Amino acid sequence: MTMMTVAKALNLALRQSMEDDAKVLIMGEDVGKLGGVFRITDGLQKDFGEHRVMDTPLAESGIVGTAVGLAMRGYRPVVEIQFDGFVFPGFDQIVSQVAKISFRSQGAWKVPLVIRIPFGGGIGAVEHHSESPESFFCHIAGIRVVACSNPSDAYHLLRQAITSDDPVVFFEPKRRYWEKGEVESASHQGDYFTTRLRRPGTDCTVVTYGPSVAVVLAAADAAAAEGRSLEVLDLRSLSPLDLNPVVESVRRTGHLVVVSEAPRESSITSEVAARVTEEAFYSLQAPVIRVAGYDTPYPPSRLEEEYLPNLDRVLEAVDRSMRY
Amino acid sequence: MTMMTVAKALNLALRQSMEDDAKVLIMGEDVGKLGGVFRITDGLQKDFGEHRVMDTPLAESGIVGTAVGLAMRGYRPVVEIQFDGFVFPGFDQIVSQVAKISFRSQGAWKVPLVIRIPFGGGIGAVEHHSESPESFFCHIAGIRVVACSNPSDAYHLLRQAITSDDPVVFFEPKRRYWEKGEVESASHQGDYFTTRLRRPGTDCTVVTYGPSVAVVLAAADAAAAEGRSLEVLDLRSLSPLDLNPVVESVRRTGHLVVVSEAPRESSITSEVAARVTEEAFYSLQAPVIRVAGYDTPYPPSRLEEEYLPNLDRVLEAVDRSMRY
Amino acid sequence: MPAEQSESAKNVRAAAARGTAGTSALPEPHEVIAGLRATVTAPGLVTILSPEGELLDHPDYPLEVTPELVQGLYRDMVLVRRFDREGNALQRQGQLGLWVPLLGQEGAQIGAGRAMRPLDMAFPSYREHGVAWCRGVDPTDILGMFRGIDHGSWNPRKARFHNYCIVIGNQVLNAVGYAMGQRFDGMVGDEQTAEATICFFGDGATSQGDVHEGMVFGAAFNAPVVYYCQNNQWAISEPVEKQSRVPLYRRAGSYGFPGIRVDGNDVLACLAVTRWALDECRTGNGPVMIEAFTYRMDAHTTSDDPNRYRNSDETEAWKLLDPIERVKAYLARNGLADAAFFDGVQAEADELAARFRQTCIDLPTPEPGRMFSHVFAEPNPQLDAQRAEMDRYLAGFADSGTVTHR
Amino acid sequence: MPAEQSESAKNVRAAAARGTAGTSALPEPHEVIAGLRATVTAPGLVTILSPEGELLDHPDYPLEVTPELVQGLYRDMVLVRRFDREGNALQRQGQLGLWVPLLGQEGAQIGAGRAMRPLDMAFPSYREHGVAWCRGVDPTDILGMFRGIDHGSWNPRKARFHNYCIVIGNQVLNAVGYAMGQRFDGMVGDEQTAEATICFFGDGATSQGDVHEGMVFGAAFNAPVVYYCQNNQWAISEPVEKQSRVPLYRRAGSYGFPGIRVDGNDVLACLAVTRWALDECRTGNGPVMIEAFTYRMDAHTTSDDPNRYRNSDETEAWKLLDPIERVKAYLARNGLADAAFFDGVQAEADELAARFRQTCIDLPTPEPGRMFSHVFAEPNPQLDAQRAEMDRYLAGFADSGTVTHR
Ligand SMILES: Cc1ncc(C[n+]2csc(CCOP(=O)(O)OP(=O)(O)O)c2C)c(N)n1
Ligand SMILES: Cc1ncc(C[n+]2csc(CCOP(=O)(O)OP(=O)(O)O)c2C)c(N)n1
Ligand SMILES: [Mg+2]
Ligand SMILES: [Mg+2]
Repeated sequence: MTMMTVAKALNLALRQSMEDDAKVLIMGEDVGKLGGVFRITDGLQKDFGEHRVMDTPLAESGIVGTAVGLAMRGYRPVVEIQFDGFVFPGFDQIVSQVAKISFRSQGAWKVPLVIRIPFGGGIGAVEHHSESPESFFCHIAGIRVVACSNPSDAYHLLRQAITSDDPVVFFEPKRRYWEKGEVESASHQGDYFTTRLRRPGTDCTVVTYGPSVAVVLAAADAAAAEGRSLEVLDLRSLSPLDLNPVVESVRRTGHLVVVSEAPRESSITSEVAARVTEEAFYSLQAPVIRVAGYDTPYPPSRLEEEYLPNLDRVLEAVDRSMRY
Repeated sequence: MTMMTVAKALNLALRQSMEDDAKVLIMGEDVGKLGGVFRITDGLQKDFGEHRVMDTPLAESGIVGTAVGLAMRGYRPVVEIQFDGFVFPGFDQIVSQVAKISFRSQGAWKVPLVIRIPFGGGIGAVEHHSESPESFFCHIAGIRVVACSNPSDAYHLLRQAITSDDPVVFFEPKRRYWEKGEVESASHQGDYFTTRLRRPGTDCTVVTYGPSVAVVLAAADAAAAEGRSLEVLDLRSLSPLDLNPVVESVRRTGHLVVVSEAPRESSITSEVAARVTEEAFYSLQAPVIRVAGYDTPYPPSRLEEEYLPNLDRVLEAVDRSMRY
Repeated sequence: MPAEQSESAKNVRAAAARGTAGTSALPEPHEVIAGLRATVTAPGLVTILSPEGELLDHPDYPLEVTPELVQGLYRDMVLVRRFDREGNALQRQGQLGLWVPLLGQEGAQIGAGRAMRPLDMAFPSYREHGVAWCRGVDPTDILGMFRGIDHGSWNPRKARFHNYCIVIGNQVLNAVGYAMGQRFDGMVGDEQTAEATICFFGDGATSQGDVHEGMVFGAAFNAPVVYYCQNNQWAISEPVEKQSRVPLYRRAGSYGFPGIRVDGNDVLACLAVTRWALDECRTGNGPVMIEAFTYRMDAHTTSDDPNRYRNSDETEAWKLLDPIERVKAYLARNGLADAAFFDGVQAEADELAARFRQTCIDLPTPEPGRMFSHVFAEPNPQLDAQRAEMDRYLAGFADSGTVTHR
Repeated sequence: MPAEQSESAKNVRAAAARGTAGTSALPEPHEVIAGLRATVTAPGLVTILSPEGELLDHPDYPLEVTPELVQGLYRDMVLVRRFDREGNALQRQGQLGLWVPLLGQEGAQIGAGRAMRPLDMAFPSYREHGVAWCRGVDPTDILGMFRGIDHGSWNPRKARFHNYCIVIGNQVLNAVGYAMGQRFDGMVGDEQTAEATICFFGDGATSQGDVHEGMVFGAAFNAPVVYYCQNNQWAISEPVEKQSRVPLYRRAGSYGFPGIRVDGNDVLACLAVTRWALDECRTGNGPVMIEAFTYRMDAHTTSDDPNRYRNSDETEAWKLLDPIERVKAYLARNGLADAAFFDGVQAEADELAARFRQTCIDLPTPEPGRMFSHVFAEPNPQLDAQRAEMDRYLAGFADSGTVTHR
């Protein structure tokens, strides 16, 4: 057990993955000498060389598309997208190749590729630097989508993503990069692509992931102070969803609130609400309530606190569910 | 009232829009002499000239990105994407510019742009030619998404899309292009970006759009023969959703089935299920049941009938809902 | 008569050239830099075997032209053309949903395909049946995707020939990445073990961002990759003028690697130039771009109707530049092959076509479950559940007898 | 002393050039075709005012150099640099979330900006504060996005200066489309009414597919657009060598339009070349590409730390090529401006900086409702409902007094 930040845990996971498997490569913009704009790849080029930690030309389709070819050749590229808003030039390669090559080739090719994306708001950034595009990827058949919320999961989810033979889009909660937590760094084993109980409770289930986990846990504390017991679940795997723990929880609490920074319409929160309602219809004493970003472009940062789900909006949603 | 195919109705809408407004332009691959691979722009270049009906270089980001600039300049470009699977190279321009320019410029620019996309399966085509990507667009804040299901709506929805000052992604049910229906072609007026009742019923509400409308109507006939009355609604506007008619219907029937060819996960069917459950919780006697594409890449065409929602799967879902 | 024919052929050639933008400005010599080494590309179209079947050897791209070599290339082209025509016929007869004809591009494809070594890797677009043939892919394996039973029948890893790529341009980036991997694996430099990659795309594809980025990345990482652009003058209904003002091979110079324009209907020139380019890559001087100047003699696909956008004299003109006829003329005129040889190849072609047709008709429709296999390499409970859902549903009908469809 | 300095400066210049890939192969003359007309681009870097302040006029890009002109350009550059520095300071003091410095690129931006006519349209990237200045955008309007109160404060339609574009490359396609519109509107040809468009992007941006497609479309539609690439040698931490083996201006030739490399630290050369390029576009010979060879003297943004990836001698070397110093030297040495002038400009700069700072601090935070405005031009009930939802929610707290946040 050692205390470290989310950023450090990711860096450690990359380092150990590269030590364990010479086929693991890192590619992206400014990932070399600079160590990435968030320093997640800090020191790796120095220690593993320019052939394993590659600064690429400035083109996301090129980064993803060449990583696909490297994966076919037997490498395990870990691609860094500099910010959430800049993954879209690479979207076509992800939809048309990354997600389909195994299916098209009837398994002749595997695409063991990890696409790391710092996501979410709350850092006072300019346009395109605070988005939550995960739902787009959850709708793509043929790729896995995961998100971490703390140092330990950052480490273990990334190590699992890199060893996975499937392509994984890996979301990192950028506003949590510098938050500390304990990490069992000795080594990685076990399946972390599962929903994780963060806090047991009895009155209302709250499901979330990524940067909002801390928000929801804070809300649970506040609720507890008011004598209300929230059960908090962290999805971790956004696609495929591991819903059984959620359904099981809702069967006990009868109430579900889903929290995410992403715009609400046709999103992962829609999917969780629809699926849980399908599977726990008679247990639900209120409709699933969603606390999410509004269906607007991400606002100027001076307004992001009004845009982002916060403790109060979560509690207000829980109230609505309980009062329903 | 004249009988015409969906294809002809779209062609007529384009022609009349170009006659009414000299700023309307058509751009795309093979839209000129060839009239598009589906002949939707047939004859338009001959009659309106190469400056108003433009064959573009083969690049979707280029097509969408230059159309944005033309829209800023006061034109009303109608862009044709040749097949659903080929919109993704243009996805970045749609997410980052088309959807955000009005917001970014605080309304100084409007982007009156229409992006036409033939979508859906059932035509025995090769890979990338049968996809249903509408859910990706429904998750983008700042654009409107509509889909037509018959000649009359094809005509009126397209005319409304072209006169709209907002960007509209316009989905055309390619396997219905040659189906005939009556069109009030005299002129266009009224708001068609609304949910439309296709068939009144009392036992179960079935909501769908685009190519599946005909499937659901056939199912409703079959159900009627068995003495079961289905109410069929056609969304037409996929984003924003016009849900009041759906909620009102569900309050009467107590049952809702949502039908779409698109993969199920984090999709428009998730959104409809989640929203209607939020708004008609106590009226629902069963969870909203979705009949959709599976969460796999679109299969080889010999398997598409197993993949696509068909009459039997719709009826089976209605049974499940009623039996629930 | 030969002289006269040769004369008219020359005019025709000029006419055909005029009719195409590739030559809106006729190619001139220009300097490019491959890695640190300067190379001068050939002035104009590289030709070794003229349309009239005259052998002119080329200083920069020497080729040892043996009768066996030319006979082999002739046989390749005839067989490939034969099953290509059969593919068209099968589509017309409803046995295939679609066919993408290569008619007219046999020289460009066989020349490139035969220049490859066993360890080289190829990333095709969707029209490279001739290259598939050279890679040892059984022609009947091309039928699967066009009959709608799969999206790719052959094992691309074993054949070292990737599955067909339909989204224009995507494969170029994948090819560059693969070539980067060849370099990282140390497979560049050693004459014996060296590997290279070649990717195929069309004139229209050059407009796509992915093709540009593929060239940027290839140059940045000194990837051993050959960009093989078959400029067949058309992107469905759009002539190459819509894509570019100047010859496409010139793109190479702006990225700092050699670009060569070759007569795509001259199988010997395509072979020689591609061999040179692959060798350049193997010795560490990649990338290289080749523009094979050829013509799409048939429709874009069986769904297309070229009469709507191009007139027949253009096609007629190009007929005189046929890639097979010139080889036949050369073999015959120089007594390098007799009637028995030509008949033999023809008979072989007819057999192949018959097998091609029969195999097509016999192709089994896959089980619906196929839809769920290989979506992921690792277990996926969500998909398993959906598969079970489908099985239950289909079983239901199996009991009740029939399945009705829309 | 001057001679000596000029000598050392020359060496430094050479050194600086060597240190940058732009010149991995020094520019040589090469032919390109703009529309139907051939143009020869200048051999090497176009310079009119040497780093030592010597005026050398250029045959291809004549410029009438009046004292007023040079004084004006000097003033522009000094004022722009001054508020740029103030922007950095404001960020350091927590008044701005971010600032993107233009330090070192004043010559490239003022030269281009002053070459524009009122009706011309500009599409910037995110660093073009100097061009904004020339377009009459008040510098304080640039503060909004960096303070997080909006994504764009000025009216891009009125200023004929588009809002800043952050997604690399996107704006190039939008600019080409706008220029196509200028052409369709008949705004090309007539010396009086003609319009043109100029778009700005960096060396790193040249790798993006959108920039390529922008050049393909511009050429295909003969768009009156100038592609103005400020090659400041760095894309954050990546030197231009990572993007290209050869000088960037050469890209132009491969699309069939002229490409010119200009000394980006020479405001007179940038003015003359951009004027020529815009005139070419106005008279129907567009597009034209310009590579302004300059240097990013400061960090990429205030969030960046250049010490991690480049060493100071490179920066020191470029200091001697400063775009303002050479103009000052020219004005002073030739007695075209006296101390009063220089002091006046300095005073004006300080006033501007003070106003810039005060306005920044006074900028009001917008109402939360702003979030929902202008998302759509037409009514949208779904958004109205969400807005009402938010208002109800906020009102709730207004009553109960406080709003707590994570
Ligand atoms: C991204 C994308 N856009 C559009 C299409 C539709 N399409 C298929 S082939 C083709 C023309 C390709 O022309 P070219 O690159 O010259 O290759 P050719 O077919 O002539 O061999 C088009 C537009 C596609 N497959 N992919
Ligand atoms: C599509 C995209 N990818 C990545 C980024 C992050 N990013 C911002 S600026 C920059 C470097 C740009 O370099 P260059 O084009 O040379 O312009 P400069 O900043 O030097 O003016 C990068 C990678 C972005 N804004 N957009
Ligand atoms: Mg072609
Ligand atoms: Mg730069």
